[in-house]
Amino acid sequence: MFDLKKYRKKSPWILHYNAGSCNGCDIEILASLAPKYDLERFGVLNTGNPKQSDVFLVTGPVTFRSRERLVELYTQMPSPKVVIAVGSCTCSGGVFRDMYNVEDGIDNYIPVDVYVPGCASSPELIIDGVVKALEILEQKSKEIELPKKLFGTIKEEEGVLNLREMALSVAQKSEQINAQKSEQNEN
Amino acid sequence: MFEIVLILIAPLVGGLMHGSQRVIRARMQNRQGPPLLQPFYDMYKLMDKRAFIVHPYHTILGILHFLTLWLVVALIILGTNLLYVIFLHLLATVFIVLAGFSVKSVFSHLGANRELLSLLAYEPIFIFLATGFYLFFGTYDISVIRENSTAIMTLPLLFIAFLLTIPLKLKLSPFDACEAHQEIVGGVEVEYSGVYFEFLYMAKWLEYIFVFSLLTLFAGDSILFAIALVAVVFLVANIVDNSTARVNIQETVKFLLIWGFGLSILNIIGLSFV
Amino acid sequence: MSKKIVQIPLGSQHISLLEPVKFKFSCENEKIIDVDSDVGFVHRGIERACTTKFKYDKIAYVVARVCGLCAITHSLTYTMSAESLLEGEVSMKAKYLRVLMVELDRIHSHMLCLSHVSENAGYEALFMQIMGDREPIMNLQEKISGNRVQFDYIDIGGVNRDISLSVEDDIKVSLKELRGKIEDLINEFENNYTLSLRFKGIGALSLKEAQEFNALGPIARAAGLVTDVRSESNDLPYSEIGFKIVTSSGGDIYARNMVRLHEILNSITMCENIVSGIPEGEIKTKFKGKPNGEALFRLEAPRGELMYYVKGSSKPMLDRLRIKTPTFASIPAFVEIFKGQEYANAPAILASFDPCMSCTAK
Amino acid sequence: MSSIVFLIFAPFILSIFIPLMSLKIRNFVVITSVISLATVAVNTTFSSAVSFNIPHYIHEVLVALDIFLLLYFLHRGRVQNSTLVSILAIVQLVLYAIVLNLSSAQDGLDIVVDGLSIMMYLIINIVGGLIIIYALEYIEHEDISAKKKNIFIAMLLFFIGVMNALVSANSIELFFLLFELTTLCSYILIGFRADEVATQNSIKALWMNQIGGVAILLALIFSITSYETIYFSELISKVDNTFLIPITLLIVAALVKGASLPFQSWLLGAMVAPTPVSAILHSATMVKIAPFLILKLSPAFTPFVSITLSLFGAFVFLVASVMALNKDFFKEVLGLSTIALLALMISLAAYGTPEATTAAMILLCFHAVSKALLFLQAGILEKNYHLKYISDIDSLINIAPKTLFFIMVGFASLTLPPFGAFVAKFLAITAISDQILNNPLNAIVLALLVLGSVVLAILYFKVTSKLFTKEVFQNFSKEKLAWKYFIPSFALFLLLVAGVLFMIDLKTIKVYELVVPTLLLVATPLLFKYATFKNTPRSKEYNCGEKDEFIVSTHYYEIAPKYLKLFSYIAIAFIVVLQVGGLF
Amino acid sequence: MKINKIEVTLQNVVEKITKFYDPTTTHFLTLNGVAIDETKTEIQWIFADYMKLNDNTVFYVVVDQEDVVPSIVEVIPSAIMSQREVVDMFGIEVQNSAKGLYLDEDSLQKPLSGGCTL
Amino acid sequence: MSSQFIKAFTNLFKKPQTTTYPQDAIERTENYRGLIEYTENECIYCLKCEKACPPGAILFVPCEDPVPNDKNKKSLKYEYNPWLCIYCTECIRACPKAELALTQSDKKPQIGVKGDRVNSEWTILEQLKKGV
Repeated sequence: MFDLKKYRKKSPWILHYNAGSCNGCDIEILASLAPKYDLERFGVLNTGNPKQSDVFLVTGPVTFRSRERLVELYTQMPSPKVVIAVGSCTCSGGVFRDMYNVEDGIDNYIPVDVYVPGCASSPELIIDGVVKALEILEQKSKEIELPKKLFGTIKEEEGVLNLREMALSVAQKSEQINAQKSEQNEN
Repeated sequence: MFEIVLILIAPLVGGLMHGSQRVIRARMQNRQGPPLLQPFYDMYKLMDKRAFIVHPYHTILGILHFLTLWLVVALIILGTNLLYVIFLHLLATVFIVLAGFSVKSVFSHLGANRELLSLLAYEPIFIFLATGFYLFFGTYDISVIRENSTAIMTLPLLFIAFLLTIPLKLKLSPFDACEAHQEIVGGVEVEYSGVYFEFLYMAKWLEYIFVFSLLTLFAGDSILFAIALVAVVFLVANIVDNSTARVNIQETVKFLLIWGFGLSILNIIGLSFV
Repeated sequence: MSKKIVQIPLGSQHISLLEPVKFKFSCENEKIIDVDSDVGFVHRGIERACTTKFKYDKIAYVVARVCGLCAITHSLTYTMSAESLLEGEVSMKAKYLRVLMVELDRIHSHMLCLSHVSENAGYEALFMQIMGDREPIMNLQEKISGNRVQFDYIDIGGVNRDISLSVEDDIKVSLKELRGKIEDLINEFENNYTLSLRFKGIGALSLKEAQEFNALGPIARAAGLVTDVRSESNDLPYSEIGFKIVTSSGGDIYARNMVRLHEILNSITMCENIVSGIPEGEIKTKFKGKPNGEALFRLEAPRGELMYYVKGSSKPMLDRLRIKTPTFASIPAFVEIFKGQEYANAPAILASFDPCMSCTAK
Repeated sequence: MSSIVFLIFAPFILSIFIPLMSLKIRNFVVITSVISLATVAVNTTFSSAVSFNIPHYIHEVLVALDIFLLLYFLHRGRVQNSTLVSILAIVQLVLYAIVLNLSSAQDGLDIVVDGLSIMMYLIINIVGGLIIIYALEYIEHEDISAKKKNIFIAMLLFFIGVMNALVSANSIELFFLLFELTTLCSYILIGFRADEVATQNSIKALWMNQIGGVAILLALIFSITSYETIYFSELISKVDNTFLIPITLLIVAALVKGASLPFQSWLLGAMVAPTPVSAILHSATMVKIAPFLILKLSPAFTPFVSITLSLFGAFVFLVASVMALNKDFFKEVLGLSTIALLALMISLAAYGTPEATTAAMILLCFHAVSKALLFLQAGILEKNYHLKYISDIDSLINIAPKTLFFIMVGFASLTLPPFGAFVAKFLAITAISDQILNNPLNAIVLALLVLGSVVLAILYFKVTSKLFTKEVFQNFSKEKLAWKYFIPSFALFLLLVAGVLFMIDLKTIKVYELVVPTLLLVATPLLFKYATFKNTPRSKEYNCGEKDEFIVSTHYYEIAPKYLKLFSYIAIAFIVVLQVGGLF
Repeated sequence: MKINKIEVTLQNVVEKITKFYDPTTTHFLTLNGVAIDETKTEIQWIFADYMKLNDNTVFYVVVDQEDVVPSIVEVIPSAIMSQREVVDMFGIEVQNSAKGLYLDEDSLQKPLSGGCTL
Repeated sequence: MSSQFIKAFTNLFKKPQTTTYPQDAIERTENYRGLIEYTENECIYCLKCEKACPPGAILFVPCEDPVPNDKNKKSLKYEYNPWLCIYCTECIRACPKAELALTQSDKKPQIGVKGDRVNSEWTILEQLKKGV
């Protein structure tokens, strides 16, 4: 009848998670929802609920304690989804790069689609990022995207698609590949 | 025939009202806001999304909630028994409350519980509304109520009481504790996603139709008056939404029981002296 | 009966939170009876990085990233403590400009807090209104420092950018407009019935508790505890520009809001005074030597007292940098206040503390 | 007439022989007799009204039996050290002596079977019979000797016989005897487990019910002295608007049996008994005396008594519903909702208008069926899954889908369309609304009724929703139910469904209004069973990104004890007002 | 700002602080540690007076890795957070203070102590 | 409450405060801190900016075919990561030929997508630098 895909970019609902940022970017996200920049004119709603979100706005360089939460929230988001890394430290660690409790950017954990630079990213850049993300969102397939790493255990279950289980198997596989690679390097 | 078309497009009309409500809210907050058709874009997007479910019962109950609500709206449009419609609406609430409690999620539980408590706030007023019309017209039939002249002069307090329930039903401030996005992340709808969330989303639109079609009963047979009533009440509800904070659920129930229900009783008692 | 307990999480991700902090409320119905908190989500290891990774003259930029909201106070406190270990004198103009920026930052931070409180109390329109009113201040900050949030304005020896005449005029105009808006807000916070239901008497901290838990900043002042570091030190020219301590009583959310609103008014006055009386001089002077010895500095950040302890031994790397942030001290007080409150009020109470978790965990 | 005699005497005779039988024979005999009782009860609906006198010599036997019974109570009071029981027994003995002195040989009809009695027969024998079949299985899981098990079954049968007699009695004197016999039955059954709590509660039930006995005897004395009759039919036709005290005293007796406030504690204490006892007390027997008696007496009410009683009933309805909200013990919740609904029936019956009476009667029937169904499930939960408290019942849908289904139907049938209770409430609202223009106080009754039914609805959904709560990954298991558990439950379910058809016949509500919700309710379990969403991915619940498990639970609603006391005082005040109203 | 440094011992620190601390006029700022060398750490209890110009009081003691620092939570309840922080950061045991305020199991342990090298 | 009532109502007829950003550009302030721009010919390869940069967003990595510049004795190549830069302008203050070799433009940085040299590729450069 008509292409549903084009409506994806008309109604992106966002989920915001702070994975250890200085909250400079967070207040700018808040500011971009406020009257001056008003993200809602693009149909953006800040749902705060991973299950109903399409756009994952992450700030912060991923501290050790927030790793698992980040991945947990990511797996709870239904595809198609895009991840926006807001701020320098989210993209690459920024000024926190190489600090001992920091994992240098979220793309070590989850696949990132859009990197928004700036410290702190201004609302202008955030809007740019969201607009860019919407273009990417429109192209995405409905395939389940899995995080790059996963922690913790899962519950055994048969007969239904258990997302955590799938993600874990992917994570284990990638770990195995990494281990093989490092062995080869040593040899 | 006209009725059937009306029933079929009821969710769409509700969607339009929801859209315009979002636009008006944005304007009242001094910002541009989403396009008018935003709810429909949301709907298409949700259709396109892959959905996660928690367990099938939860999902089924959500869908049943939507269907029951549509049925309620259909029965109102067809002009059946008002009291019966209100009880059937209770059934719709039951489904959503059961759905909320059926998952082991804290926020869903909190939301469902608030939903139950809010039942205590609005259901008595609705039943008294039916009673008021019954005493005035001698019947519960909506079609009869629609064919006679307006009852608003005889039931002014009931009308006010009914107005008080509107923010509660439409999840508008100050009585939006059931949804309370900042506290319980949407309450019962928190565990729905994708196309299954759409049913809940559209159920919200149907609530608009439900509430406003009950409101038009006060207008009697005058269509112009009905439209004016809906427009004014819609605007006032939005203004109130944008000038009040959310009061918590206990206060809501207390306020509606004392003021809303109290006024309804007064009006009914008053009828016997007239 | 343990059967009746409900556990409600607030965080680490929650719509009402800007930062990751985890509270696990054990509730009876919705009444909180016990609180379990975890505040370590944002720990990045800045204190260590400042002694191993960055030289003393870069640290001002690093510590600014401890917290985006009070970034300027962080860099200023560090800079002042480092300057006290070096040889040199900061010009009066630089001091004035520093205070101007700190006070503008306080205005925007307080306004953000107020808007966040009203958002968490379910008053979206007021949130939007305050955020809209806050934009001119953000604009001013961008005009002065070039960035809206992380100003990177203060460096050892002075400030990085001069202020032009046109910006001065802008500041005057914007602040004048803002004063009227703030007065409207005070009226709204005082008189809106639904807001008073959510704020008055909720989340109260008594004076005794405030002293016992060493609460600081607006929280303490709202409880009637007279403390403000701005009057406890004479390193910055606060006494010359019309600083006044704002206190209130009651210690509830309403009192905290009132303290913030009146502090904004006071900050506006101070900024206006600064802009009309900036002395002539260099914006930056050269400082000599490497930091040597111990220094301890305190400054009033928007959330309360901020303390830096710096120890150096004539090397480019410091020996120790200790940051004590305002929120860090208040966490035991938070936990105490939550007990006995309704969960429905918890997000608003939390926001009214204006907690800064990235400060806390560093 | 023969069928009536059969209904009354067959259970008595059987109950004498059952203790002597072996297990298999007992089961066979009980089941056949229950079926025949039910058949006969159904048969009575086709016969016209019956009335007859019992022979004179049986009268003498009955008087002796009565005195013996009262002496037994006195004895129990002394054995159990309960002064209240003893005193009340003595008072009754004295009053009974006065009655015997006053009443010369009267020539009225001792047994009158009217439509109301026939309806009660149906409830007692069908619902009660099903409960007895259920009890056959239930009692086998009880840790007692075979002989005691037999006695238990015998007592239940005996109880049914007593009830059958009670609803056909026209003589107040005979009614008194039967009333005391139900007291005796409940006393023995509540104390059946013979532990300390059971004994205490049985004594409590005994003395409270004896108050009812005292009230009847007083009523009898007034009736004889003022109106010179000991028959209900004559009393009702003769009674004078200015002196209503016999009627109001009989109302007190009804309130005692109906466990209305302030007498609610005996019925709640009855929870310690084995579940079939609760089931039979709550649905088919005992408490149903209350609305039955009010329905019987309502033609004699003055408007004052009528409005006071309906206000009182509506008040108790609301208060009991509110009290039920904070209870965690499943049977207690059911018990309080019984009290509430009985009060509603009383309230409606007090109006005496045709619509109100119809509503009360529909409620009476369907409440019996629904409550029986629910109590049976409570017993199954207790015996099969060791679940007694609502807060323990998680994911019942996976463990016990059949039981859950019956519980759901039970609760739904008490409030939702298309079931009988809904139609009754619908009628009730209409009936009371009709009265509002006559007397504004009826608006208060309506308000209380509406509030109460919303509170009850909240209660039911709160409880049922707890049963649904389920984790994401949990397997569905098949439930095995013993046939003696399943058949009665299923039969009761069929009765509820048949009730819907009956409602169509009633024509107060349109057909589609019943069909539409029926379809929805039928669709629900079918969807639950067949829509499995196999290929949709599952994800865990949203817990703010945390992975910990959080304790979730439905809310409870505490009412302060001082309010409970206040409610009791208000209830007592109502009763006093009622008596005063009877005097003038 | 001026610092008044007062040396104490692990034994008498609680007593001295109890004597010094008056909640109506003074507040506790923080518990600070400064690594002196690989094993020795200086522990500082920092106080400041309300509304007094440039007044800071520091109680300090030099401790070894193995020493147990007494807890002052009894006197100053708000000290609990900074005590937990010191436990995490320096690996020094403080009475009745739990580990794990900031650091997870697999992150770098006692990062600020003298013995820690990355 | 009443003042807010009126405000909500009058706002309905006012022009909203919202900018029309993606369609119309936002006005830049004079101090705007945008992208750091580098002019290869002017550079004297003193590496002061590299040392001054707090996050290390400027790297001079060894390369095989550098742009011909006689100051570039170690054959280094300027690399800049806008997704790591914190825009503090410290490099420009450190630069001896500020405004010539290294300038702060008022261009805003570009939004990165997959495949841009944001993180893992930048790590390779860093390792290359360390190797020298």
